[in-house]
Amino acid sequence: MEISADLGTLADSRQHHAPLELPKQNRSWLPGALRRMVLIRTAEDHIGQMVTAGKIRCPCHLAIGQEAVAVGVSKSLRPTDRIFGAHRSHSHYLALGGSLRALMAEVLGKDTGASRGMGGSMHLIDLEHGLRGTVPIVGSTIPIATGAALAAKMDGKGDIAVSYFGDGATEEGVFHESMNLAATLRLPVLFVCENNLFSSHLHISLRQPRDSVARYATAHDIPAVRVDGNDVVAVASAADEAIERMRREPGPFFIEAVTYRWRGHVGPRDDEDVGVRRKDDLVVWRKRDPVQRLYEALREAGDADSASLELIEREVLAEVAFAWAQAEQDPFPPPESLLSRVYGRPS
Amino acid sequence: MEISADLGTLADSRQHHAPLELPKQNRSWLPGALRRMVLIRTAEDHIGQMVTAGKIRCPCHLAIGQEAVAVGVSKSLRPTDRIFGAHRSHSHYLALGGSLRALMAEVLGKDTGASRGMGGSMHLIDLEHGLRGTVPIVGSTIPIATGAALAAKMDGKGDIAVSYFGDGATEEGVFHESMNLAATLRLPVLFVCENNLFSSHLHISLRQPRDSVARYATAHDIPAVRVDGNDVVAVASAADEAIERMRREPGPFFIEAVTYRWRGHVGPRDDEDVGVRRKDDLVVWRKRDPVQRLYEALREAGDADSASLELIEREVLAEVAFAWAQAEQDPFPPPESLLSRVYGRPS
Amino acid sequence: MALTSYGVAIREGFEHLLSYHPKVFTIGQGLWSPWYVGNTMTDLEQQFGKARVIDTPVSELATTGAALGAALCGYRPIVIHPRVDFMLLAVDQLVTQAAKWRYMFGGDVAVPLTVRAIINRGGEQGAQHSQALHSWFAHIPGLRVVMPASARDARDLLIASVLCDDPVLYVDDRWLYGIEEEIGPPVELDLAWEGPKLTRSGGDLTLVGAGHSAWLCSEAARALAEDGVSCDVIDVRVLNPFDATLILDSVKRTGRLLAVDGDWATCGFAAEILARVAEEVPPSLLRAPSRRLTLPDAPAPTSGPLERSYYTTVGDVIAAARQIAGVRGDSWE
Amino acid sequence: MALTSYGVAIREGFEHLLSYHPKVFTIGQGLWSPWYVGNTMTDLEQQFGKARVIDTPVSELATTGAALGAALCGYRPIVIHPRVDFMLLAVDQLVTQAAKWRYMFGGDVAVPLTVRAIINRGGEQGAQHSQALHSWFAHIPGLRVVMPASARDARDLLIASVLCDDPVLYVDDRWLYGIEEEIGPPVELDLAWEGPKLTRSGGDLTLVGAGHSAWLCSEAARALAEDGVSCDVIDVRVLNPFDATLILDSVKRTGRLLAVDGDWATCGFAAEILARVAEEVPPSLLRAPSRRLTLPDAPAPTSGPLERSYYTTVGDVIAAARQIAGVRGDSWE
Ligand SMILES: Cc1ncc(C[n+]2csc(CCOP(=O)(O)OP(=O)(O)O)c2C)c(N)n1
Ligand SMILES: Cc1ncc(C[n+]2csc(CCOP(=O)(O)OP(=O)(O)O)c2C)c(N)n1
Ligand SMILES: [Mg+2]
Ligand SMILES: [Mg+2]
Repeated sequence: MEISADLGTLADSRQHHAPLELPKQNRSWLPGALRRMVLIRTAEDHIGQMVTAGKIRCPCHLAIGQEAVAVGVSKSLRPTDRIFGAHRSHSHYLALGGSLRALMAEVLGKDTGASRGMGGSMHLIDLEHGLRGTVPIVGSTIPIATGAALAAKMDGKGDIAVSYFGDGATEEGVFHESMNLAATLRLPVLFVCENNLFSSHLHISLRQPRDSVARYATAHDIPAVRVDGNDVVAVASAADEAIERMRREPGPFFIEAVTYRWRGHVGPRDDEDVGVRRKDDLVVWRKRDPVQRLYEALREAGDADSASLELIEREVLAEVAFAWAQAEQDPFPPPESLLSRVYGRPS
Repeated sequence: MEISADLGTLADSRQHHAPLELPKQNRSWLPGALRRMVLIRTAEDHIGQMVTAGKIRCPCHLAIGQEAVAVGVSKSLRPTDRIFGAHRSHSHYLALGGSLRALMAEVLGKDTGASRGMGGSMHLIDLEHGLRGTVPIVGSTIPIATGAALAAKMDGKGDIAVSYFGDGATEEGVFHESMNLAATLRLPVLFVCENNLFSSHLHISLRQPRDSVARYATAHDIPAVRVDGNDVVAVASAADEAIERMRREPGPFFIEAVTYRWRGHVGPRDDEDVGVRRKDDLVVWRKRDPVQRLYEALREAGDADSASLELIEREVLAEVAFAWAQAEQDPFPPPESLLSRVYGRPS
Repeated sequence: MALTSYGVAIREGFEHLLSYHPKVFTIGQGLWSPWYVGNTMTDLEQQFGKARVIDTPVSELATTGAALGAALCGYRPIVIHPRVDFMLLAVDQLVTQAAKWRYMFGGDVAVPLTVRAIINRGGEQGAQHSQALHSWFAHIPGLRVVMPASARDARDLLIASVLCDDPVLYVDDRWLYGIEEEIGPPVELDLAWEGPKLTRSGGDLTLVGAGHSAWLCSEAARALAEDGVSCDVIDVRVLNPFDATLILDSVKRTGRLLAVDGDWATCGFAAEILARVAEEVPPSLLRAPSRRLTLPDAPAPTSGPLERSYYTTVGDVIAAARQIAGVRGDSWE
Repeated sequence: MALTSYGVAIREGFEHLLSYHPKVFTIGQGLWSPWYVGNTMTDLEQQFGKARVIDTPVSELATTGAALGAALCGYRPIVIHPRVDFMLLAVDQLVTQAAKWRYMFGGDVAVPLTVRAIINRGGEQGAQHSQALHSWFAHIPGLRVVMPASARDARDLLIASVLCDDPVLYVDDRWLYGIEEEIGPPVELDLAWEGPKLTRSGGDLTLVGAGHSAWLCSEAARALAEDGVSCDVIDVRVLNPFDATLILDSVKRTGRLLAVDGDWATCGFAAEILARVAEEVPPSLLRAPSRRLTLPDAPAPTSGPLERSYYTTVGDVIAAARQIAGVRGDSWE
């Protein structure tokens, strides 16, 4: 499968603003997807505010603007799949159905948190929904997901692994080692690169000779597609197809989802003053809003209107506020957990 | 520059046995190249015998069968270039003009060795001829050569760096990191992969999904060519062209030279019993002999005959024997060098 | 009863694990080679199939990470690094991922990953093919570190490592592959209860070492006994978490400590042994300053004569022990 | 005279090096960012150009190797790793290549490479964004390891590191960026002659630490002095090669040692200090068992209350010092 080395119009912030093109059939999941995206945005916005307010201290990397990727990919996943993320993984966690309260408790360092307060925003786990872990060492979960795919293949039940990572992670050698391993052993791992054009303050043009990373998959003989990462329909249909195939016949697949983050690298600010072209671009990129574009398409199709959207927003806001309130009340881990959680208990 | 992902006929041991096609012009270097290849083969053969005899104890990885690569590449190099090798680098050292006696002394652990007896076969250096170091951690000199190219670019004198490595090294992540760095910073590093189809006991088909590695260069936007690594003329002309261009306009280049080692992974035995297809293939591969093919072409062109070849062989054998005899007499490093060579002397 | 060598005992450990524990598999470089890892895994791929005995590309970091991923999904993988030196490319996965995974995710996630690294040195291989560095890994909370010194431990501690729900670094040493003993049938130990062992008792001096250094200590103690110097010998076996109780009790009795270690001195495992004693044994009980015998402060040289002086020998241990015990030559000081 | 902070002093070091030494350049992640490395390199790329202040892809191993390659060709590069944790991906280049390069090639090749790694922790960043691990690197022969504890050293030891012909790991700590002192103009020291410094004299107890731990020791000693406990304080400054002379002399006088270190205990730098004392100070001169104060044996937690109890405070140092000196509360025992 050949794929061009450049993003083309997907890198142009002035394009792809129109409402999504909806599928002809199987549209029933779309209102749910809209709600999930609103939930991610609202939850992350709340987290951002709480960082500003000084109530959250751990570093939080927000995925606002990138909601469609995780929501689109998660549509075809099942709880026995094995999903891994990185430092910017609230969206992966929530898209899979992770508990809001456990997320809020985790960023607050509470014992009821997803990782029992031991990990914070950058270390989320939710075994019930298949999320096996997210960690902030760039690229580090790529081989781990690859090994989870090896386990899935050995299990022989058609489960797959998903590795979410950013464009920056493609500069780590382990990304290539993992792709070669997956290609050689034919492991069912879905590599999902959220190419948001930035690694921290640096635009991809300052870090790589070309702006699309799918070319690496091609080199490793891994089939790849590139999609508009702000189009949940496009993401879901690419993921659908890939995953169905992987379940039947184990082997790796690569999705490059082109997107953009609205907030700064870390925390709620928008880093307008940082890096190339960010200030001018950001305004335009906001017009490629994954939530708005889906909503408008649904409205045009008669499946949503401003009242239904407002209702979703209101309900989600309440959910987030309630989860937060609960989490705030929750206890911190007991002092002995400092030492008691290092090793397993002897039998 | 597009290049196919497979080696095609170059991977077929039954092909490419014919005498080389000689260039129409500028042939004066060819007798020298023949002599250099005979020298490498003879020296390594001697080293192999001395390993068997128990006179050499350090691990020696022989490049017999691969002589044309280093000799072809070295033709266009100059002493201010910066060359790096790996564990199988006697050929790189000798092709650049390194002292035979210092090589023999090094494998014997003598103070007169290339690395003063501190490194053995796997650690050769010869600053006079541009060899900056060879080390056995697979892939490790690739970024080092890349940095030497950065220095060359800063120097602004048209010098380049050369990184020799094997097909196995392309599985190390650092290979990819280095290519991306070289491509992004436009560094004059010539990546030379000696694809001998094996990494230790494993054929490339068991380690990678495709048998040609130039596809990785393409992914990193680095121009690449693939050549018959047992054709010194083809190697030299590819290197010539690349190097000339790199001196004018700094930037990386990639040469995949397809070849085969006649001996085992380490030491003088031939590993016939090891790995896929090796036993049957080896016999056939010997017919793609880089020395013989050049000699036959020169003979057909009237530039050599059996007498002149014999003379070369006799002279070279004497040179090797003499260097060995000298090296055997040479002293070991003094006992204090165990501790005195760790740090530089304070000023 | 038949004698089994350390190398063959390791293979027996693999055979036991692969036979009785379907979730065990092994992955790494050289597994389909007749020579890469000595005689410790010969023909396993033929016995158990290439799906469970996986040879890999030259990709230490991804291979280690992949094994971690499989461990998180219920398998018990054993990663093979034929040299410690190569494993250094995988430090991130071992130290920053595996060792911390359970903790970062709340304490309940099992991480049944075993990484086997081989110390392979001597033979003029030089600085990049000689490192030990077990001290580094013993430094890391969350990572269990095991170094067998006997054939039985080579087998049974391998089995215990793989059956443990924490990540374990198992370090064996090629210099021990030839030692032999009767080892009986395999035993499934709980690694959490394993620790240092007193392998010989004596009142004049405490000798402590792990892996090959424990062997040096035993050999030296045997020779010293003939000279009238009697030693406690402690084989550390498990370097992390490190339980020094046995060593402390011994030094309280003997008043003299010699720690032997095949790693460098500064911040090395021998330093840890001395530090524990310094903290816990009242100075009044010490009859001599403690001492360590380690590698010299240099990378490994290749040149034969230098290499011979680089590594600690039984003779070096004997000489140091005599000195601490106050014996000069054959007579007491 | 004006006070200069540790963070600004580092920047002065860079400014001096880039101004007066044309072969110096710096490369690493975050160099064109206003926040990545605190205030220690602000706008250097504007002042000296992006050809000498190079921001890089996320490729720690290749970046470090590339700097080594440039160092072998006559440059004096400074690699920046904004966190020690990230540098672990580059261990092969630092430890197996750079540290051994001179030796492996006969002793005459200069390797003027400086790697700067920042300890950046606290703030609930968690286990993967909190490691120190200077003990690991102090373990490696051939690698000089420097940890400045004062603003002047932050600048002048950086300069000395870069002008040294051996590879140097320079470790600074974000927790020190705010401390201030008068530092005068830059000085070009020869790193080979630099080592531990006595920063305070007192007879009851020897306090030793490096980097932030040296600062903890000073602060504690000041408070202890008010209580009538007088301490020698030794700032280690250079961890490898480690010259313990000053520490040994001090402990011979005080008879009491407390080593404070911001790394883990087992095989950590505090163990090395205790080991040196155990080897060289006759037990008869010790008035109490030596002690170390280090991180607990766990990865860094994120949760606020746990994190607060994880890191050593001035109060912890004071309490331990009192205990060793035999002081309970405000009265002697
Ligand atoms: C090994 C490593 N190097 C550097 C960093 C610092 N860092 C944290 S996030 C990040 C950017 C990663 O960019 P990308 O992968 O594109 O993810 P994004 O932030 O855009 O979601 C970097 C460099 C790190 N965490 N780990
Ligand atoms: C990092 C590392 N991993 C593994 C090895 C063991 N090893 C030594 S040479 C070699 C094969 C390398 O193959 P290739 O790069 O193709 O070179 P060739 O031997 O064919 O010349 C391997 C795996 C090593 N030296 N370093
Ligand atoms: Mg990104
Ligand atoms: Mg090869």
